[in-house]
Amino acid sequence: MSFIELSASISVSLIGLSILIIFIRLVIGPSIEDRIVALDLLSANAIAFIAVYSIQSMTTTFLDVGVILALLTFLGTVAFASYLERSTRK
Amino acid sequence: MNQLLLNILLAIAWVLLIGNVEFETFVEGLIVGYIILWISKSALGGSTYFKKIPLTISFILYFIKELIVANLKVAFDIITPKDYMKPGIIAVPLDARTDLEIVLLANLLTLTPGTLSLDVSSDRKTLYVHALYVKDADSFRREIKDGLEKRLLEVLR
Amino acid sequence: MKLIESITMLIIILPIILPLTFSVMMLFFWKSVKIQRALNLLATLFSLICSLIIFVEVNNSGIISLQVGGWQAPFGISIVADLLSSIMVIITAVIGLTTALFSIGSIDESRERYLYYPLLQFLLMGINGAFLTGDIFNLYVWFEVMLISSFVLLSLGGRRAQLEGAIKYVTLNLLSSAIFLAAVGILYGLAGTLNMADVSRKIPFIENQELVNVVAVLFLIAFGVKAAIFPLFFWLPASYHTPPAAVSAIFAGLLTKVGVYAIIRFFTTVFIYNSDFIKDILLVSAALTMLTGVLGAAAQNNFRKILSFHIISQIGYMILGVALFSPLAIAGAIFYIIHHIIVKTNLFFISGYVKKLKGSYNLKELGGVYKFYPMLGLLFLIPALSLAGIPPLSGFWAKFVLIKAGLELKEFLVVGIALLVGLLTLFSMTKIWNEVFWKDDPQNSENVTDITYKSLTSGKKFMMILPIIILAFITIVIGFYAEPFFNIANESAMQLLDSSNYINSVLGLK
Amino acid sequence: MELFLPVLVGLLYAAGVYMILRRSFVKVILGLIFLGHAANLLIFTIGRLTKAAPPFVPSGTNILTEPYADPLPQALILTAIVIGFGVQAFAIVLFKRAYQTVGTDDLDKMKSTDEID
Amino acid sequence: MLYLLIIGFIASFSAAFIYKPFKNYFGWIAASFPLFMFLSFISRYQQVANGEIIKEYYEWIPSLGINLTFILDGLSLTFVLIITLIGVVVFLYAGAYMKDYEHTDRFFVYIGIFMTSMLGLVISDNMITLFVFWELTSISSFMLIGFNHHKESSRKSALQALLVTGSGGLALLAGFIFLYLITGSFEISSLYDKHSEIIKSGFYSSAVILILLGAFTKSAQFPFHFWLPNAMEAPTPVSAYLHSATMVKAGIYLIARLNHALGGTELWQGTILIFGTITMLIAAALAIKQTDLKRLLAYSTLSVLGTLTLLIGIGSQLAIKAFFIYLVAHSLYKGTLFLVAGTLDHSTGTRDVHNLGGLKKIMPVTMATALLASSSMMGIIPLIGFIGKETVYSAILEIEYWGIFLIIIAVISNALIVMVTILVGLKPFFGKLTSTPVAPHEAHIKMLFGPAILAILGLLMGIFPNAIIGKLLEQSTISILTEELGIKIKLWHGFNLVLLLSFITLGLGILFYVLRNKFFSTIQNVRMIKILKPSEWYEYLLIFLMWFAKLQTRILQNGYLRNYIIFILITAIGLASLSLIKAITTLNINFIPDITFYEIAILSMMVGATFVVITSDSRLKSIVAIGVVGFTMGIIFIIYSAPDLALTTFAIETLTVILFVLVLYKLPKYLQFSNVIVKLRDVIISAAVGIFMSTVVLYVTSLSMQSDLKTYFAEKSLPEGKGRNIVNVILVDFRAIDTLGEITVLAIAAIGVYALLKLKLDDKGE
Amino acid sequence: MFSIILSTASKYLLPLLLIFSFFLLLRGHNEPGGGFVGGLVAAAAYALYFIANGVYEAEKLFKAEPIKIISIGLTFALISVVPSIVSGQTFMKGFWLDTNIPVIGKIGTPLLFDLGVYFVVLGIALKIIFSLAEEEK
Amino acid sequence: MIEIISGVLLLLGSLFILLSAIGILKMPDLFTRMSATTKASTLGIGLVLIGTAFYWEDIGIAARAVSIIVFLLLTAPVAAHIIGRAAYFDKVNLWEKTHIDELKGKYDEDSHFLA
Ligand code: NA
Ligand code: NA
Repeated sequence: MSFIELSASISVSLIGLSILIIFIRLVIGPSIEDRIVALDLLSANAIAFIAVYSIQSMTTTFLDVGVILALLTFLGTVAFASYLERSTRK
Repeated sequence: MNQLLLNILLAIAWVLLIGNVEFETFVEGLIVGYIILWISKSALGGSTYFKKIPLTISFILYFIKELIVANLKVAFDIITPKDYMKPGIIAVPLDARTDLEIVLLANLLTLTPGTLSLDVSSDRKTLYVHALYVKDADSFRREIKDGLEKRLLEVLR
Repeated sequence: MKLIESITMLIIILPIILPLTFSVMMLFFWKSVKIQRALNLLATLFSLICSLIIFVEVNNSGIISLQVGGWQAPFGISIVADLLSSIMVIITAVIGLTTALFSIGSIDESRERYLYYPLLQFLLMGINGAFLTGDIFNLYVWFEVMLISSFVLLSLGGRRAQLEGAIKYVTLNLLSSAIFLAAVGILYGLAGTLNMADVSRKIPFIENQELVNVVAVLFLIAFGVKAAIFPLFFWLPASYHTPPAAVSAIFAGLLTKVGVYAIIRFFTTVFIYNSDFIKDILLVSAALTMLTGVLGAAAQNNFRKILSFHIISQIGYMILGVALFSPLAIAGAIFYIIHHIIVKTNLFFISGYVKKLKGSYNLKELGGVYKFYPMLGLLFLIPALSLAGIPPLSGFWAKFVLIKAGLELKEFLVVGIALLVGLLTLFSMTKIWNEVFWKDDPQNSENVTDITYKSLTSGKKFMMILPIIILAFITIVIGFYAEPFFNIANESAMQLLDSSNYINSVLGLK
Repeated sequence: MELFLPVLVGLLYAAGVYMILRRSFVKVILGLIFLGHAANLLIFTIGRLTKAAPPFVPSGTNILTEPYADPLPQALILTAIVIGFGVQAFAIVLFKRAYQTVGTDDLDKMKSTDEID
Repeated sequence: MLYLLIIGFIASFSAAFIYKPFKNYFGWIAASFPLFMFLSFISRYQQVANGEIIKEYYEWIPSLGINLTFILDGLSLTFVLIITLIGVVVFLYAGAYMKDYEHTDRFFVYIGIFMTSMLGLVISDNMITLFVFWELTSISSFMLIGFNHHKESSRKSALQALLVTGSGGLALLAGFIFLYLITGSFEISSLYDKHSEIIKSGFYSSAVILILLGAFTKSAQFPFHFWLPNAMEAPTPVSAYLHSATMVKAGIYLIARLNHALGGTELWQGTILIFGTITMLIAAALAIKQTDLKRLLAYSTLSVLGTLTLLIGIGSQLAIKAFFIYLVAHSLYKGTLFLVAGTLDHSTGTRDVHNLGGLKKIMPVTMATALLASSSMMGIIPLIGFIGKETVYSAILEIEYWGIFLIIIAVISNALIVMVTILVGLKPFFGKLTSTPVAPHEAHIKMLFGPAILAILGLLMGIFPNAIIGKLLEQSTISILTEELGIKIKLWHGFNLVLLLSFITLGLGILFYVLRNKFFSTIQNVRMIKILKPSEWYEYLLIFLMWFAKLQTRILQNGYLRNYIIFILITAIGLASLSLIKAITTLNINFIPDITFYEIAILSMMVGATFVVITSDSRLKSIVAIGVVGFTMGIIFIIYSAPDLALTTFAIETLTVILFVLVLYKLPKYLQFSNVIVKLRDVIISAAVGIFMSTVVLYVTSLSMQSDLKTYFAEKSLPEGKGRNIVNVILVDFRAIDTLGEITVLAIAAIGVYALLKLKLDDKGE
Repeated sequence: MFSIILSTASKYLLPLLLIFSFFLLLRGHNEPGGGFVGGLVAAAAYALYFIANGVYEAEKLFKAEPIKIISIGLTFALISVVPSIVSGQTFMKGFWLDTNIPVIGKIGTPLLFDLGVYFVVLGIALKIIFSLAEEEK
Repeated sequence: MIEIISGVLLLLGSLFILLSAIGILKMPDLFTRMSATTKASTLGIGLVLIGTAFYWEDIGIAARAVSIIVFLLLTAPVAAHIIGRAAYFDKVNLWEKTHIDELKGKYDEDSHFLA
């Protein structure tokens, strides 16, 4: 196993671990905003995962997905936040 | 003028996205960019920017330095069990006037670990910032105004 | 020369593409209701012509198949017209045309402005697609086109009953789609192909034939929901009486029959029908479908609710034909489909006409129609008695063939049920007749009509009565001139039971 | 032999079924979304799985050689996802309108069309 | 003959158009129609009398063995002549009687159709063609019985008649098909030489029972007799026509017609005999209680129908002779008496026998007619009725063992009929003049002419029986028994036992009449236990039917969406699992648990998010969680080589979230509706579905799959599809038509959302 | 909701996202992407703009009636089959120009079809979002 | 050499990512969590992406990596801002040690107008 392979594996494991940790926050909340932040962070982690996975799997086609993911996550977060904001307005 | 600049920027973005640094791609990017700008023309109000390239570069370097320092600071707080934080929400009066100035400032503040821009007052004169380490409100305000805001406005004006 | 060849090949895809093209044209003219009406009428007329040409072609020179995009089967998608498909496409066109007419007369302008006509064409597109496709996944797509257009047509107007009905309709149909999709997936996992002819060829080579049965059952359930057989029919009575009459009518005529068509197609062309298990399921379901449907109708006091439950009951007969699976029985089922579509659509039209006339669908509030509108009464009797199987109308021959087939195969119990249900159908139809036509108007024995009816122009009234006359005429023609219709049904049954022609035509063998 | 995706398929189906059996229509919609995911994952899994070999013809070659993932289930799922989205969008709005009209999201309050009159 | 029928139908419909302009003398016009038919058919009399059987054949649905075959033999011609002759009288009568009714034009349409159908029925040789006309008579009589449809009782009676005869009709159809299955033909005439084949067949008894069911319901045999008195709701000409001469005789006709093919067995003869006897007696007995002229006649008709059936059941030459004479006699006098009853009703405004009396001076012609017909009905010499009754008694007396028993029943029944005759035909004219709702007056000539003719015909036939009907009788018997009849009809057989019986009958009848008057109030108070009355069975059956229909509809179509879903799912999973279990036993696969770290991560995310969605008490939380599910799906797609799918999933998930957010804005909090038991049930159902699906996927993927498609796409995508992204090439080229459908779905969905949100019609109407 | 920060950001993100959506559309035949995802990204861009600036601003920016966009998309899809019919080929047979254009590669009817998909998706997403947003006002 | 740079960047990046994950779990309230996560994860992902770009030595990949980074830098603070703002309206509890709140009472409850 070359250094890059090793570091990619470690990296994937660390990201996976992070995802699980963040997921705990997503489940426990307590506020909906906490969950949104967690979801946001999850998808950021997914981008990192995609990047490392492209090295592991020796294919680059996945990176485009990362770009989209970044964009869409932002959009989702904005939508949620705007919903929350409006639902508190009278 | 502004439009042209944006158009060229879009064309460059295009070339980068395609990953094919050729003249044809650039022309293509110009055309696509033009269409995009034409579609979204009313979205962009007029404002001037990208004048002081050297200032910009030095600003970016400053910001990266801040970013790393602050990151380490927060990281330390995260990995050590004890919390050193003294958080607070501070109102920072703004010298920045245009939307772009305000937004850039707010966003850069947010990007810097330890601070988070919560909102801009409706008259656009006050920025409310949540910060992790606030000894007292006034010194915090000064820190921002003399640090990030001043440097940013230098670049932008 | 090449162009002409291409157009003759093109003809079998036109029933799908024409409605789409016209819908798009209508969307461009979406501000003008008048243009939309005209375009809609034109579209249905063209479709009718196309469908007739297809039928003649198929009847003369056998099964036609088109490999879309020039990708040979089973790699691309095949569009296939055999006799059954082309018959179904013709009826669809007839119903499309009559519904177009009836809509002009009866649909309120606000609905017209909210793209009623394009939706109608989309619906027809989906139905024709389902009849013509030779690809299992493509069938799923057309089902969805059909479903979503029906969802929209059902809820268009947004009245409370419409919405409540639509919720059940939508949910249960989506459930069936989910089962369908799962079945498609599993079938691909087993056979590695989606082309019906190819699947049919590959199935015998699948290692585990019992798994094939699992898929067959899933398809049966998915189509059974669409066909509204027992115990999967609940969405139908919950919703069919809620939209405007024209919409109810086209739904009643066509939608469930697409499910029946799919069952016939799958259990003749795709699967080899040799499982007693499937046969038992179908027989039991047929019997219970007939019974529960007709009993449901007996319990109702609403013109359209009675008619809705009768759809279910009648579907039972068609399923009976499939279950019996002799050439005669399949022919009977096909004949039944033809007859039923025409008759059921017409009854819904008539209910709509009565509604315009008297402002209600409730039998208790209706009455006195025969006294003042004897022609309408007569026009009701034709489809109603046909539905009840009174000779020599179309429904009699349909039932006759099935009963004969059932007795031949010694399925006495189910034949007995079929006969009993025929009687109960007669009971329901006379109930409507007694309450709506014979009884005096409970409010007033004078000739009182609803305000909406008074405000209708004679042109609109004509547009409503014309399709009723057309369909009644067809019912009579099928009844008195049943031989050619039965022969065609017979031939298509033969074609279905010997699927080698289908397979060869699609896969370009021989 | 992958065990974990078949288990996931079952999980998604179970969740979908459980949710569409609720009385609140928002939950029913969530159930339908689950069922959509379940069906997609089912097709994906049952079409056989291949890791790290997307069905793209690499530049410089004319045809793709094994191993590569079967592109057909992917295309089917794509179509199914999109169709599912259209249908779901309609369903969501339908439920909203029903809520506006009936005044509750309790499906048990929406039985009027099944009553015998 | 086909053309005559077609002309008949056209003529019937034309009544709707020509009635109004010729209203005042429409009776004559209308009567010319059956007269024309009568003349057309009687022109064939000589041929038929000479033993010729006239046949016509037209193809109809040859592939099903159904053709328009018509046959005119003695039996058919007899019926044809009765139908048309009485038709002439009734049509003429109706022209006057119906004048003040609304929609008389419609009346003539129905009765015309009825007559034509009846003609079709008796001349059809093909069973299915016969059946077509059989049902047409049911439908047209439905319209006639319910002619006064503003009255609920009319509608009910019409429905009752239709349902009873209709159910019999369906049985009849099945019976015919059984006969077809035995013989391979629907032609009745083809059955002549297949008698032994038929009675040996396993289908024989089914065929007999079903066909008799049809015949018995139509001819109102016990226990289906109740519809006929109720059908008296119809205007009198209808009663006179349908219930004396035509419709109710259809069943009798059918039994006679099929006797040669099905007869000769105990089943056939015995059943007919028993039901005929029961009907004969019970109907006559039930007449005692009646006071309405028409209902009295109706019950007597029932009794006669029973007698006719009984005669075929006896099946001897003499019985058939009796059958034939009695049939003709009854048609004549019963038609007359019905019309007389109508005339009385018309002239006095009442049909209650107790309110009628002493009309002889006011209505002399009617009285004369009634007297003549009554004499025939009572079997007084020299009318045809006398011959009829004599022959009937003779035929019964021929029977061994049971003859005595039967003759007693026959005498009692006939005595009761005598009583009815006195009540209907004599009482109204004699005794004291009673006051009636309308001042009595003699009826219009059109209403007198026809009945009088019929009555006189009855006399003539009695005096010259052989000359008028002898030949026809012979030919009819051949049709029924396929053997020649050696007996001539005679009016006078001398003094013998039968004549004695006739006198006893008369005497007994008068006795009954006297007793009836004496004990009238007692009789009226005799209530039959409801459960014993077949008419109550009908009512109970209807009530039960409605109760059961409502019950099953409430259970099945109960309005609860989730119950519907449960039904569907349990059916699906139940049936599919049955197959799956068989599949599993034939499979064996090995699992190699090989789970990587990120698979654990994905699995736990999926499980966790699913759990959150299910248990969440807030909408937004569920939406976030379902977002995670979608997000995890995307990751799975990335891991397993589907970047396009991942892209699409992420995009769709985001849009769905936006949609939810826009829609759910301002919806109230979740409510917790379900209790623990319901939740447990749902958990079990969903677990079953989940386990089933998992198992199917596991087992299918354990099989090997060789897909030609996969390689084909890989090879053709770039060279012919010009794209490296094979999934996209499939979408826009290989399977572009799928995508076309897909974008159509989207377009429709958008229109739907738009229309739903914008178009909000109020809840009035629709 | 109005926020200067979001509103300003959305104005700069809009063209960026749109160009990205074109990119996805055109590259889709060879790389991940295609008309569907492209259309969705474009719709997402407008959705973002709408959330940040309100439906009024969004509709001012996006002047075309979304149903027209849908119609245009469907029309493209239909036009893409015309060459196959006119030239007497099998229905929907793909037609390709010989010239190689950068980024896109070859141009042919399937791409026109994909463009149709792009517009339909864009149109429906906008129609749905705008209808819902107007409903709330 | 490039592989080593790339590997180091991957490791460093994923460490920062892990850090932000721990942060979001550990920090006491929403605002402090956002402070911790927005930056650390952006930095971490940036490093991983640069590492990946180095590994592939391909301008197209690099362009994608850069676009993602730029995009994240543009959007992350905006997202944090609107969530924070929404949370403030939503009355999400501040940590008890938050000693200054100059925003308190500045919002108009109905119109969300900020003085
Ligand atoms: Na194609
Ligand atoms: Na697609």
